[in-house]
Amino acid sequence: MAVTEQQQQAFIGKHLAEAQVAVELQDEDMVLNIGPQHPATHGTLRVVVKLDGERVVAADPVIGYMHRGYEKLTEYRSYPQVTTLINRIDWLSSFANEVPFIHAGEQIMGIEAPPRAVYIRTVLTELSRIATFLLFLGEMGAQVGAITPVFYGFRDREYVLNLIEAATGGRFHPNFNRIGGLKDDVPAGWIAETRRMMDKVFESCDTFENLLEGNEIFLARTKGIGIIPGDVGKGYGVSGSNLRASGVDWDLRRDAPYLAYPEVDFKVWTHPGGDSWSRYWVRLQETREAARIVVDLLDRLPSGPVMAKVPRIIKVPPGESWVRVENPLGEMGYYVVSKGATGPFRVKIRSASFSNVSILPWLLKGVYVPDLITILASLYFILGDIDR
Amino acid sequence: MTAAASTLALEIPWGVLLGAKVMIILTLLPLTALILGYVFLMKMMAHMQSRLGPMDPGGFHGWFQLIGDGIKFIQKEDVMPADADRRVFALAPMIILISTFVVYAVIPAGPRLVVEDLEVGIFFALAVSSLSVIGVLMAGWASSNKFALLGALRAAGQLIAYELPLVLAVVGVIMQAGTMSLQGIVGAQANGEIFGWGAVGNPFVLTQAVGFVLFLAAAQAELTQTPFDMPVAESELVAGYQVEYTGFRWLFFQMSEYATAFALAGIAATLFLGGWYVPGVEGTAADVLGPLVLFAKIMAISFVIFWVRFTYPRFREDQLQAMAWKYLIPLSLLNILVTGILKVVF
Amino acid sequence: MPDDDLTDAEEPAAAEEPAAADEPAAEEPAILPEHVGMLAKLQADLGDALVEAVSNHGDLVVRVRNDAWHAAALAARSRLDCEYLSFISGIDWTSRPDPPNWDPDAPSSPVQPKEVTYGAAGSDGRFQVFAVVESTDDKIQVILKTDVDEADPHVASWTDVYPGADWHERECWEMFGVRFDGHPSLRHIYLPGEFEGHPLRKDFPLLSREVKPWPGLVDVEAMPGGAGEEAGDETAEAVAEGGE
Amino acid sequence: MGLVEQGKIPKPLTWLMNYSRKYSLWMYQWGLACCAIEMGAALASPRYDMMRLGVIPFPASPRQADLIVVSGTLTDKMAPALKRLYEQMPDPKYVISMGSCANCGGPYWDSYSVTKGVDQIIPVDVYIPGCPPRPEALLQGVVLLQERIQNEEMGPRWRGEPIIVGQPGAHDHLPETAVAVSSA
Repeated sequence: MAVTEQQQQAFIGKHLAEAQVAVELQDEDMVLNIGPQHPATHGTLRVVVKLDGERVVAADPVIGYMHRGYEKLTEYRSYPQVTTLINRIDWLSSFANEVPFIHAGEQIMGIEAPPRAVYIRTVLTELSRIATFLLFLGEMGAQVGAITPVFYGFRDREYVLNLIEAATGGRFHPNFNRIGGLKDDVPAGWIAETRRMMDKVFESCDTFENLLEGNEIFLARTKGIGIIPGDVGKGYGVSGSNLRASGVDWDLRRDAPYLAYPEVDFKVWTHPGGDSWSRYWVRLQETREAARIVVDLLDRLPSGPVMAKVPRIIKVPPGESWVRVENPLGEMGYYVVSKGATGPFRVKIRSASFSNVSILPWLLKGVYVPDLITILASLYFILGDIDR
Repeated sequence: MTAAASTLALEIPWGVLLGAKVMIILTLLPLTALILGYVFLMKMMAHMQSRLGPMDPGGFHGWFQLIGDGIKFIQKEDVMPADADRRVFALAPMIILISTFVVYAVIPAGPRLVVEDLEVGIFFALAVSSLSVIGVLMAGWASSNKFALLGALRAAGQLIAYELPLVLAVVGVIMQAGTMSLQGIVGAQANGEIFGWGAVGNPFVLTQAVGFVLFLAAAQAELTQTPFDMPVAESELVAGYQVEYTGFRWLFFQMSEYATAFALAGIAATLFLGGWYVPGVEGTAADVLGPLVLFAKIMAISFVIFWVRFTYPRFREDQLQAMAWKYLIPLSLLNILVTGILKVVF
Repeated sequence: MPDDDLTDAEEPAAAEEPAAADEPAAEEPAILPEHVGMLAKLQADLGDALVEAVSNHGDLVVRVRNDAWHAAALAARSRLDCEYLSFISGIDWTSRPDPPNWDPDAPSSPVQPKEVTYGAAGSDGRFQVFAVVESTDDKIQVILKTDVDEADPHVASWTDVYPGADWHERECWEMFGVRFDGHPSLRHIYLPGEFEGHPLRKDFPLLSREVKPWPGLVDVEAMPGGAGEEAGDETAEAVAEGGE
Repeated sequence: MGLVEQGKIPKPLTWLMNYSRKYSLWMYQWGLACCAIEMGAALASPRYDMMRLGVIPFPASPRQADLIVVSGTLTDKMAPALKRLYEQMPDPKYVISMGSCANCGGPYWDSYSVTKGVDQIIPVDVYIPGCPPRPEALLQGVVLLQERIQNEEMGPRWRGEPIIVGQPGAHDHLPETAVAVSSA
């Protein structure tokens, strides 16, 4: 992992020189255009790769096929409308998307959500983390060729979606957060049901572990593939599980506490490997950890209201605020600038996948085409989160 | 039908007989492909994934699914890429289908139930089944698509690498049976003895267990099924060499894939599990029971093939080659050596 | 969020006043104690190129001169150990010209104030480029800002300091038209190559909005038993949720 | 073939051919945004299991597909690719537009980069509203499409004429719901 500054600069310099010319190439090299619609890119990423046989000489990811102009659209919308919209950035963990934006608004307004709301937010954030990672665990198998895990991933994810739906009314895009709290309290019986479902989550984690971890082929396909040294990852802004899998002990839930995380005792999993296998392993452990956090929080759920006193029409006073949180995919942040209107003046959305994927030109150099697929799968990005 | 054809051979003109044989295989080929596809691809896979698989088509557990697929693919537009080498493009699926088709001719299903009992049956079967490489290469090249070309080259490399362990795994059986005729091998297993005890015969799986496993592994690769499905790897090469094929041409690919699976399972059942032979049943009764027994064995072997297919991730190209050259081939050579020594000793 | 107090909310109002290019701490938004050391380190490297610094909601915001943008990155990276680049982006501080059919009374159409004001740490022009860098070891972050000339928007590229700046700068160029000197290739990143204009500039019109400010309004029905502002707001929110 | 083009084929044969097409919808997954995950859930989640209806999600290549489900936001940058891909599919082919974005732009109706509706690019057979539609909605969309296919006449299809929903005459026999929802 120890990469000196000089080495890193050399890497970067080379990549910058080469990655740019990937599109115009000589005749002897084969140029393969993977995507924008390709089974491996789960969405609309396009990777133009220059091949020498099956080895990638240079790769140039082309993004923007899912660019919807979020930052412009937020300028035309009121705060509740923006909340609706930003559910759809990282569509696998919509609830977690809302939290930082709502926080930014609350911060500028100087409002605090009641403790019960904070706890429920935390629980729901962790539930969306579980839902996201369960899909990842299955998807990872599918991308290296094992079809069955993805079905298990979808099956077990359904349990968690049910919980989110029962609490928020939205299976996919809850739009449950309000500035000052939550739209509603959780329904009766939800807590007991959630506890029961967490047992299922532990079970399915074991299933994935059994299916893939002991599998020689899976190990051969993922170990040592796509190594991101921690220093390089940081320079590219790689965050979340991807960075923790490179041995960087950094989790915003612990290091920049928000929600109810300071009151929970949880372990931040890291793995020194930095390869695809480490990323898989870290996410597997984090799924379990998230389930533990949920159970822990449910035991101590405070009572009280779920909504602070806020005016009916939200007008955020002038000011600006930068809030970043640890989303399932990594560091997600909103830089909200308000000028006192019913809508934000400017929202800069810092999404995790954008930075996570920006390392691809560096990472994909010299790998085989099958490894490219493994790397893409293990980085785990959501196209909406890249392009916004 | 086959029985009738064989017994009445003297009275039927040669041309009619050949026609009848071709017709029989032509019916068998899609039928077996259908059965494997439906039972394993549609239903078994679904149940392994805690799903149901097709239920609506046909009303009862989706039995109509693959028949419907067949009729539908015939109705589809026949698209040929503008840059394709048209003749080669059209010929490729035929060659693959024919290579499967001919294998069917030598697999015995009963004492008299065999289309052609060749002296060099097993040799012939393995030789023609490797013809499919040419079809694959033709398909990949003619499609004028980079994914297809990559897939075809992967397939060619893989099929050639695994042809060797496939043949070498069989050599042990041939040595033990002392014949290359498939009927002869069934006979040898029926009359064979294990350590002097011959009540149930000697299915070679008992003495050639290593060969059996090697054969299955190599067959898996021949079929380009997971974990050796690099040539058609969906998440990488979209559909590999088949990427540009539509309608009935693609149907041929699919059909030959499953028919080949059936054929290779049939060869494995014949070589290692005793084929159609049922202890104590002879004559016409064996002609009736034999196909059933053989079918059951084939299904059992196919089950394993597809089980692995739906469970395992796939190898990378270099790992796959390493597996063939570093493990399977030396192991099969060792198997031959040991078989030879034992053959001489006992 | 929970550790924020109400006084924090007041401070941007102060920072909003026209930017004065002198040292901070003249106004009440004092530098938080934990930021003093960080600021001193940056100050040592940047000297008078550091225009203004404030603590905003617990984050240190530092504005540097345009020509010191690259030096600021180096300083943050070497002095503060901020190896992690969160993002680079821009902001257009001018107010948006309202579309022709814009209804300022419609609750779903936020109307921004017309006068041009600036945010934390001020600005002296229309465009600003800002970035967040973090240190994963020391768990600190700095928000760096710099002003960009409106007529010829350009600033130094960070690609040689943070490799990840590559894509962020391409995005910023595409969205605001800010050139990054020294960037290896400023190409379109999100939009097709033939796209014209820079969408995040405030004067870039959304054509659909020009035609019809808010299509959801046709669906609004009077709330039973409710009239006035409250009901109107609720309806608008319901429309926003239902329509999207 | 001439007979088919004139629409003169025996009823049982028409029935069989339609029935086969209806229950053999090989589906190309054009997963774009949020809806793609719901489409994935409809296919892969045992609770929905779209394969029950004879929708086979295997083909990775459009050449082998009959049905394309456009699920999610189509951007102007992506639109040419969709057009091209649709043209690569062999006839007869069907399109389901899943979700508000694919139907009309949805929440991005005022965006500068989003195509406001897939039907500007390719003809659509069934529209499924929702943001995203639940997997059940996609199942119903498939069932509606199947009803249409079952009642299809071979003649126009083989002549390559576009089938227009709601056109008087050709599709009067369709169930009310099919027309209503598919043109909603």
